[in-house]
Amino acid sequence: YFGGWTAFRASVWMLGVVFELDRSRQVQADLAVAEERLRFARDLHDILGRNLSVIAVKSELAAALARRGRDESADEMMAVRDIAQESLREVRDVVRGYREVDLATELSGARSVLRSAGVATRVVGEVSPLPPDVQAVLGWVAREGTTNVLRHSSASTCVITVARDDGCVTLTMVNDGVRSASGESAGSGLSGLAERLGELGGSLTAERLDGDRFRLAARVPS
Amino acid sequence: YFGGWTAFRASVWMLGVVFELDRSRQVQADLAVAEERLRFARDLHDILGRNLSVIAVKSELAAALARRGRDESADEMMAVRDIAQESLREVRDVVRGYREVDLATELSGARSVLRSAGVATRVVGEVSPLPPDVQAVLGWVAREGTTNVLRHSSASTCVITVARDDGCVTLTMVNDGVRSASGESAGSGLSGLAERLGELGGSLTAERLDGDRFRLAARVPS
Amino acid sequence: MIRLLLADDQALVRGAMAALLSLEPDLEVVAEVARGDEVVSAALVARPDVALVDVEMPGLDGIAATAVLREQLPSCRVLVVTTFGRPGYLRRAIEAGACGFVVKDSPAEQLADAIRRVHSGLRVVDPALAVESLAAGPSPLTPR
Ligand SMILES: Nc1ncnc2c1ncn2[C@@H]1O[C@H](COP(=O)(O)OP(=O)(O)OP(=O)(O)O)[C@@H](O)[C@H]1O
Ligand SMILES: Nc1ncnc2c1ncn2[C@@H]1O[C@H](COP(=O)(O)OP(=O)(O)OP(=O)(O)O)[C@@H](O)[C@H]1O
Ligand SMILES: [Mg+2]
Ligand SMILES: [Mg+2]
Ligand SMILES: [Mg+2]
Repeated sequence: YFGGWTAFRASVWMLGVVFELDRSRQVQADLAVAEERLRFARDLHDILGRNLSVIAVKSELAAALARRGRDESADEMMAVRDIAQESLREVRDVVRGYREVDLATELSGARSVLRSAGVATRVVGEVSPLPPDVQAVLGWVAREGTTNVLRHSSASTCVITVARDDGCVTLTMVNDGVRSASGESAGSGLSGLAERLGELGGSLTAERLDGDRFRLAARVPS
Repeated sequence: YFGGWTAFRASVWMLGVVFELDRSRQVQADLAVAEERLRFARDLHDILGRNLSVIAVKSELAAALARRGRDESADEMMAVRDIAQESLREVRDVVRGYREVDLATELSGARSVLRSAGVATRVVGEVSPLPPDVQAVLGWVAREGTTNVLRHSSASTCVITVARDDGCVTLTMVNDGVRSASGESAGSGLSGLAERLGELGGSLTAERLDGDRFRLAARVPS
Repeated sequence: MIRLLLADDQALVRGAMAALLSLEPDLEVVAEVARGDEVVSAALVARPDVALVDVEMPGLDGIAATAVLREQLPSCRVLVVTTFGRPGYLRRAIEAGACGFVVKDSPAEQLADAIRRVHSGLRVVDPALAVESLAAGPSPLTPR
């Protein structure tokens, strides 16, 4: 059995492990997001592939018609131009999407991370098109909220709600399994979020509810 | 200090943690792969964006030339076709790059394709764990070799052998049913393979054997 | 004259391909369909010599349609065309009785040549496509 020294060493080691586990959850969240984006990229490749096939076949046809002096060749070429422009728009949209936080992607990433950690998770409400800055800040709320659920609770359920009412969007996360106050000093995750929300005229509340539950709610004008 | 029971529980818990840590390393590796692919996808989109712009401009020009009855319109459209085909090739390369080449999978894919084409096919020897670059290059040999059997022979049998000897791995494919020289100029499949193998210090031989047989053999240090 | 059936749900590709192939003196497009489950009935009416069949189509995928077509009208040879090869496509196409497997964006000359070769009983396999489609098993990217 463990002697005192061994126990001490073991618990120091465990501390390190717990620290690594936290990091690993963050990595898991990042992976979920990256995979979501790859799915996106693959869909884009499918669409582009199809459009490029049309362009290849139609431009060959246009050339063949032109060589035969047929008038339809100009129409075929203009059709090719339209398809190229349409495809270009799609590429631009997606590339922009890489640089921006997309709330729907973040939410589905959050859900899949929590589920893979054994937390039954539902995402309720719909993300109607929101301005990029609002999506970005709520995306950060979803990430930090998810990390907190993993770090500070033994949650078995989590409900994430997105709702709109009189000029505001709210994102709420409620989980159970709150651990009794650990006494460790709180970090800066939530205060950072409150600051970001404040910049957009929004606000954050975080509170303990009855029945070992925790609620995080972000509100931002939109 | 820890009593026996506590120590036991602690070590069971640690086992779980160590298990999770392993998983977390896997997740980290997966994340690195996913991020690499995303970088790829982004590069691709830049290239495609440029190509699509050129296509849009050139097809508009071609249409204008065609309306004025100018012959160059056909050339412009053929240039558009070439750009579209080139872009599609790049999309295909990237999509293919998403898939890591695993030699065992490639070999079983080769066997099933050849069998469904009526070629009695055996894979002999075993693929002990090989470094990724060796697996990748031998995977290419298997694919090109299989494609060649389908395209250039009326094979009824094919034997694929993987063997290790003094610091080298060899992959050999022997098929029967070689057609009499078709006179069509040979392509670049085998020379491409030889080049890839050369980069790893390996080599390729391809030769006609007695009895309408063909042998392809790749050798690479490992 | 080689009589052709074109099956592709992308109307723009199908239309352009039909127009292009019709410019060849020895090729004639006798039927066009946009769904996999319409291939066989159209073929039984039009009696093509060669069918160009797209893989991804609504109703029935092109490879499954090929299998039925080969059974119902064995005189008709099948050339499978696609934009992307996916793991397993080549094996399934060959198993279904297809004689050829090429990309849709092949230059018209090459496509016409592939049709003639398939018509004369030769097998045509696009090497780049084969490389994409050879691997066994599902794509590593999440399937739909
Ligand atoms: N989902 C939650 N369930 C239970 N407790 C929570 C939850 N979210 C936050 N808390 C509590 O609120 C405190 C403050 O959270 P905050 O995100 O600001 O800091 P932190 O997570 O401790 O550290 P940091 O985010 O800086 O890494 C946490 O320490 C925790 O006690
Ligand atoms: N398995 C085989 N059976 C019979 N002949 C073969 C076989 N493999 C290759 N050959 C012959 O060797 C030649 C060179 O093959 P290679 O793969 O380099 O070019 P290719 O297949 O003709 O064109 P590409 O691979 O560029 O599409 C072929 O054209 C064929 O004549
Ligand atoms: Mg936090
Ligand atoms: Mg070859
Ligand atoms: Mg289709």
